[in-house]
Amino acid sequence: MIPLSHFLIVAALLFAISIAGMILNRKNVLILLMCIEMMLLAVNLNFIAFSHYLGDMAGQVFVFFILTVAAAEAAIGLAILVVLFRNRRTINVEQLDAMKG
Amino acid sequence: MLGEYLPILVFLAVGFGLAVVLLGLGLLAGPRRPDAEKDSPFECGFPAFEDSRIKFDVRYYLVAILFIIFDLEIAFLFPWAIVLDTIGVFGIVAMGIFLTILIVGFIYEWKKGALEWE
Amino acid sequence: MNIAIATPEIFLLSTICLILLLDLFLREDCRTVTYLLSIVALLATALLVYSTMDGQKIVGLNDTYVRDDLSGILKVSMLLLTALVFVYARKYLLDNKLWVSEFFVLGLFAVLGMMIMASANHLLVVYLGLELLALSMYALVALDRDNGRGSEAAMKYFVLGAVASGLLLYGISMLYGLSGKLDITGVATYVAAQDVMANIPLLFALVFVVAGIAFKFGAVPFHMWVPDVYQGAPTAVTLFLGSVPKIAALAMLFRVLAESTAAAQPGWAQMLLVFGLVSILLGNVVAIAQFSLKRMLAYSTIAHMGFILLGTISGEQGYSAALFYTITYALTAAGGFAILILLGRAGFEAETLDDIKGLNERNPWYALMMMLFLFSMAGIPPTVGFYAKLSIIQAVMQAGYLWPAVFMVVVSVIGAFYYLRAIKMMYFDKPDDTAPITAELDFNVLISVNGVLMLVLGLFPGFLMGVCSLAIGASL
Amino acid sequence: MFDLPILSFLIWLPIVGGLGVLIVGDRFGAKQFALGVALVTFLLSLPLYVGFNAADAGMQFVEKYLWIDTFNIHYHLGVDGLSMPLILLNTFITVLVVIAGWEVIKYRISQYMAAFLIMAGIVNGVFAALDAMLFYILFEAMLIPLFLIIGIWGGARRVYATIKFFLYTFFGSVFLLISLIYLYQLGATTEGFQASFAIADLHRLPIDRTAQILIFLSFLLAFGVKVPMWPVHTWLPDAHVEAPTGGSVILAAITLKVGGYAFLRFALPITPDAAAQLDWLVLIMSLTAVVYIGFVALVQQDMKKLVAYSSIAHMGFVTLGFFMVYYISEAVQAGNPELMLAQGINGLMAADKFDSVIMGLQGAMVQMVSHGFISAAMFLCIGVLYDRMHTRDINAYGGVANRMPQFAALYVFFAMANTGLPGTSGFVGEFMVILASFKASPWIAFLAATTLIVGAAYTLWLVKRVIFGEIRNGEVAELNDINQREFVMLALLAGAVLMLGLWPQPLTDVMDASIRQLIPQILQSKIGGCMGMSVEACRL
Amino acid sequence: MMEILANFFGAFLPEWMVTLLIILIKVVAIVLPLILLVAYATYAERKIIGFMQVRVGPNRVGFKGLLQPFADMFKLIFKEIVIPEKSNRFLFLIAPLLAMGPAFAAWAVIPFSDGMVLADVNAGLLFLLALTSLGIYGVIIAGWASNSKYAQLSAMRLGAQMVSYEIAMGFALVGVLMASGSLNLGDIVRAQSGSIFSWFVWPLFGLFLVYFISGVAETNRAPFDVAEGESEIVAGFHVEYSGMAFSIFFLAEYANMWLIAALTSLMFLGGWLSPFQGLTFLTDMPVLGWVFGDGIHWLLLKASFFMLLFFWFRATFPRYRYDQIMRLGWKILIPITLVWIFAEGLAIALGWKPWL
Repeated sequence: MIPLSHFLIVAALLFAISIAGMILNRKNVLILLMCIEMMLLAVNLNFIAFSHYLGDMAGQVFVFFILTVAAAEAAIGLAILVVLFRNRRTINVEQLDAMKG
Repeated sequence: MLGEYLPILVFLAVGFGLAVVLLGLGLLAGPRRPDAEKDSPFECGFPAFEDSRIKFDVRYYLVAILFIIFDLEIAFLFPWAIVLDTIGVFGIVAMGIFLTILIVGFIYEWKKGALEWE
Repeated sequence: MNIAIATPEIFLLSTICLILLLDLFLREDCRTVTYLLSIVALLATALLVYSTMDGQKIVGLNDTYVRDDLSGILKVSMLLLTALVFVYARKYLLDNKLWVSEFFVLGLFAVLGMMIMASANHLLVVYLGLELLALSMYALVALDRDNGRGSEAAMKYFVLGAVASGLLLYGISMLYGLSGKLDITGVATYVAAQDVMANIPLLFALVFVVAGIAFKFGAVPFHMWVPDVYQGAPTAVTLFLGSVPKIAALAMLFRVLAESTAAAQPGWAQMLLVFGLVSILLGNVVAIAQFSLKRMLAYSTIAHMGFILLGTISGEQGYSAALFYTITYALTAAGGFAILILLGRAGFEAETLDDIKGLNERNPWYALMMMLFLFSMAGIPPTVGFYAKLSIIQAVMQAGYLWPAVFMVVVSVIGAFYYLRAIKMMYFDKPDDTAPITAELDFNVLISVNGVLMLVLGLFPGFLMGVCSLAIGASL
Repeated sequence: MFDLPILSFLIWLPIVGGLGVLIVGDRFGAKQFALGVALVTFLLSLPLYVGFNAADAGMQFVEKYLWIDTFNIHYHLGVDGLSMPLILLNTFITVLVVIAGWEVIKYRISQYMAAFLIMAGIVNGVFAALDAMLFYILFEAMLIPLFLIIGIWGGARRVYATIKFFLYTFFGSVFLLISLIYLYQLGATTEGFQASFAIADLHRLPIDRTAQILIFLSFLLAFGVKVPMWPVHTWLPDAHVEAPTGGSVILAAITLKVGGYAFLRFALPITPDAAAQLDWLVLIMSLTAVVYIGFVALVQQDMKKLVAYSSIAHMGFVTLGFFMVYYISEAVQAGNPELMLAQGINGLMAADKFDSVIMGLQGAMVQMVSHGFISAAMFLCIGVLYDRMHTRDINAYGGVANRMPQFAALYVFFAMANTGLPGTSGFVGEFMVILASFKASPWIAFLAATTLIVGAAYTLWLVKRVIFGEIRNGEVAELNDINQREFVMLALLAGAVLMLGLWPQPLTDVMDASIRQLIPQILQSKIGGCMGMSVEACRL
Repeated sequence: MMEILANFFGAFLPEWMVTLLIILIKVVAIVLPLILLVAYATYAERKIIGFMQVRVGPNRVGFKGLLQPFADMFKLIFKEIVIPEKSNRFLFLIAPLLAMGPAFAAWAVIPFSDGMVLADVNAGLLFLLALTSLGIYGVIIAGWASNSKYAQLSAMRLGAQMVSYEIAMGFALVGVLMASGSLNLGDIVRAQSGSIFSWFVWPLFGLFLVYFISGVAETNRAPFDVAEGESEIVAGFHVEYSGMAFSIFFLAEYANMWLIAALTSLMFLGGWLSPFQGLTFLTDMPVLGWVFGDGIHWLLLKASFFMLLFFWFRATFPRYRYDQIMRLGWKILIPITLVWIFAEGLAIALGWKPWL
């Protein structure tokens, strides 16, 4: 049996990697979207691990909802990305600087 | 429990392995005589004008977005369909409401022309 | 089950679906029907909510949903404010060729999400309401598809908003792992039994939850999205974004922090204290350097959110002060952005400070209203903003934070400067653009009511304050 | 008479009238309407004096309703001998201000009139408020009309001036707010008290020394800016110079008085021990204002600036008079330690030198009223000149008397009053304060008295350069004498100055009881033992 | 038989290796026939279409051309695999693997007869859904890595087409699940036992049609083969592939066809169940009873029927335009499935289950 802490560490690592990815990535917005997905998956892993070790289904139900919301979020994110690209001809993170002050 | 999935893993490995073997066979057995014409991308006789990583129609994105949404609805329907016997009429009505909302969205995108291709 | 406690939400959802479908089969020039129906839907829902406010706290839907006076007052104010926003937005939408049903439908969905947050008794429900709100808002910000800045703002809002919900979720998952519960009562029971400051995992979870909430509030250091989104979004959307969701953010804070981790108050209050103070400072100071009116109001929002956060760390009285502050601020912000809408025309969006120059010459009444809004934001009596600040500061001092209170008032003097500068431009400068400003009757009536409310609520704040403290007392 | 809520009328009539003027707009006789409102308000304020019971030291014409019950804030109005004269002053000056703007203001007349009327209502409220929060709200609300008055109808650098003015006063007042909230909390936690903003409650509230000092400093900041005291006075010359005539008049005659009045209502009775301990600080500030600012006035080229600095110097007398009280009582106490120990505050009040304490306070009060008239008159006079010449530069004038004899006469009269010529109201107040300060220390009296000389110097020099001498240039040669409107306006003020100077009795009488009642409040220590004196004195 | 093998190997190998070995043997037992089936499907296709077009078809290699598939294979093995210059080498080579791996691995959960299944997992259908979705990656990556406009256009088209029809397919599956109440393919088949009238094809006829049509579209077969429309985009996403790399895509396509055919049989036509089930006078016959009774041959027969349909379509239908394909998927198939699911839910709510 794999101990709970291993799951938690993996999840925490995934979470940290996704945050780091977001901060370090200066090139492509798509990578940001992927990082977001990864972040949610890290959370899902947490939930599932807890749910399993607590013997409580609620956590897994939560995961189901997170997945759905993540999909909706991805849909909207992609839509915004398309609109953005149409207007700006770029999805380079560094070039998204029309607004300053 | 996970033991039942071992054959699947093996099968996956075999499937990929078979492909690798075939590909390797082809690479080994086939000749290698590259030349510039052969290695250039397929075009209609002219050299390519521009990079082939072209921008494609936004509709493909639209399809992708719609797919994500609908596929997840299906993901909800699967477990529901299996336990239909135990959740009874309440479950059926609840899913009916869920699907109704989905259909409202479906009608919306239909009328908005999201499903039109040209 | 007791589905009845969610009647207003169910009603609203059905109406939204109907409106969405109806609009599809309407001719282009009948969009007004959609608009009117949306407003009717909001008002009817508000009436429904109001009619069910009876001072009781009823939990239902398998303990995931709660109906109490707090949720009632939150919902009524959200609904009414949204109706107000819709009326204000009309001119802008017509002028800018954005007169589409999506604005109303997405707005209504956002309100639905906010209502769900206000009534949530389960962390999953909080999350779902939050996402319904957030997803609608992302789309709204990108509503003007041909506007590069709008889509850029939407992208930023989206990415940072998603990160915020990620943080919140991570915190929630830790809370779940610790307590084994997801319903707010269950979590509260668990937390109450802990020695909070010694329970490192719990504090760890709280850090994430607090960060997520601060993100949604737009408090420093999670404020980066606020100015860009305010500036980039179409003004009608900024109007919505800048007013109503603040109430929802507060609702979330009430449900997630104040209710479920009430016993851990010392744990999160420290964080919110710092966030709040820094927000007030940064918001007010940076706002001075802004040339864009929208950006200026964005930074001012950050400062106001700081006040609200400080209210929420100060016990029960602080909660009611924060509630009062939020509602009145939302009202004020709605009015302020409405004036901004008024200044725009077809093809021209009023945005910089220069655009409000000489407003008094162009239309003294609107100038007077705007002045009331700005004074209210600055917290100058006898406008209602003063009482909002007063009650927050009073609560903060009562909770023993004397020096933070002193800090708050001193920084708000700095804040007064940029509000004054805007007033100065309205009253003392010559207009660059002398075209007269006009609006439809409904707009005029509402903006006048809105402005006069600043004064009326300022002169008689007792009623609303009383309602707030009653609701908090009965519910939290 | 007593049944009518006169104070409420005095507050709300001008405000509603002002809004009415706004609605009437520029076309339909906004001026006449505004004058009507101002006159009615003034007439309504007369019953305050007539019906005032001078023997009663308590609050009269009281109105009290619960307003915001969450914070136990009341709509609580009332006047005593300290505030009643100031309300009269305000209603009177408002009439003059409306008249002063009659022909001069051609731009947005209705808004101008409305701003002044609303201002008048708010100021009446400030003087009548008996609830600290009500006071604070109105105190802050005063800023709004004044901000607009200076900003819209002001001079070239009006924006700078008005924002400076606003931020200075706002900055000061937020500390007042914090202090009030602190006191409110304190009331909630002190036994025998409740959380309340009622000024009477705050007077009785026991406060420990540290808190008192902090609160006193915040009061000092808030009211000191308003008065204004050196060194936070710099907004005043700017504001005066840029303000329209009416704005200057209101600023000098009314709003400065709010600061002085607030010292008596708040700072001294609420934090007597801190006031006693820090009296040296205020005395230094006041004397600096009196002496140093007087010299600053001497070098001004701008008439308005000159008068503005002279206002600061004169207001220095007011604060000097207030805080002299502590200095004197220390001196008195040092003279009769046994009596003090035996009879406490009553012993102090029975001491023979104690009259000078009352005299100091009364002098300061009289000085406030008198300065209200005189500064108003001075600014109106400058306004009269400015309307004709459109410059305030002293060098541009000269020989005005030749062309404007009536005006010159009045101007010289007011200038004399400003220097404190006996027979004018200016003399009474200053003389009483100087007299009182003799009891404390001859040095203070000496320094205070220099103002008579310096004041005379700058005022007379001003008069000499502007009114007398050769006609310098063609513009002066074409001046017309004051018209009927201006004459009425100035004559009314001249009458008031003269009357107060020759017969101050009616004023001092109404104040007397209130001041006598105030003295124990500001001298009785709140932390036990000592009475209204510094720690050192207490050890005797 | 497996026990014998297990005992034999158990004598000199550790236990986990025995398990693995047995699984391997089973896998090979599935894969080898599958490859044969695929090979002969190509042959059959050419023969059948030839027949329909009144031609002979392959007839030179071996008896009536029966060895033609092997000839083709050897030829392809010795052809050069051209790797275009600007392509992404790694992705270019990995794409065929991604296409073929899932197409074969999916067979792990297919029950050939009662109990005759490699992995009898509960979530079999989910697994299948996942693997068929994976196939898209092969296509998209191939198109992208080739660095050719035609390939990329084709890959985009095919990707969009596949995901579109996957939705209809998924909804159709939901209908099956509602009727069967299980994700296990064996259970789904068993739920159809009784008689030929217990097969799901009758109550779920609409879903059956939708499923099979979607299947045809998923496998990119005529008339939905716009991805390789010669007149527009030459040969589709694998235009740059040659030799063995190309033939792997080819193999994957035919393996997928067999898979769809088998799945349609399993889910709607009772899989290995005999159509004569319940007719005891037939199934109880001594030798013919075996033929008339349930067994793998029925599954093979049913699947072959669907393979025939695949070929038949190719021979008879003109190719759809791309917009027509998308319209069919989104505007016809999906609404049909939705209505069907609603009707089915209503029927269940009313307690009326015609398939029982």
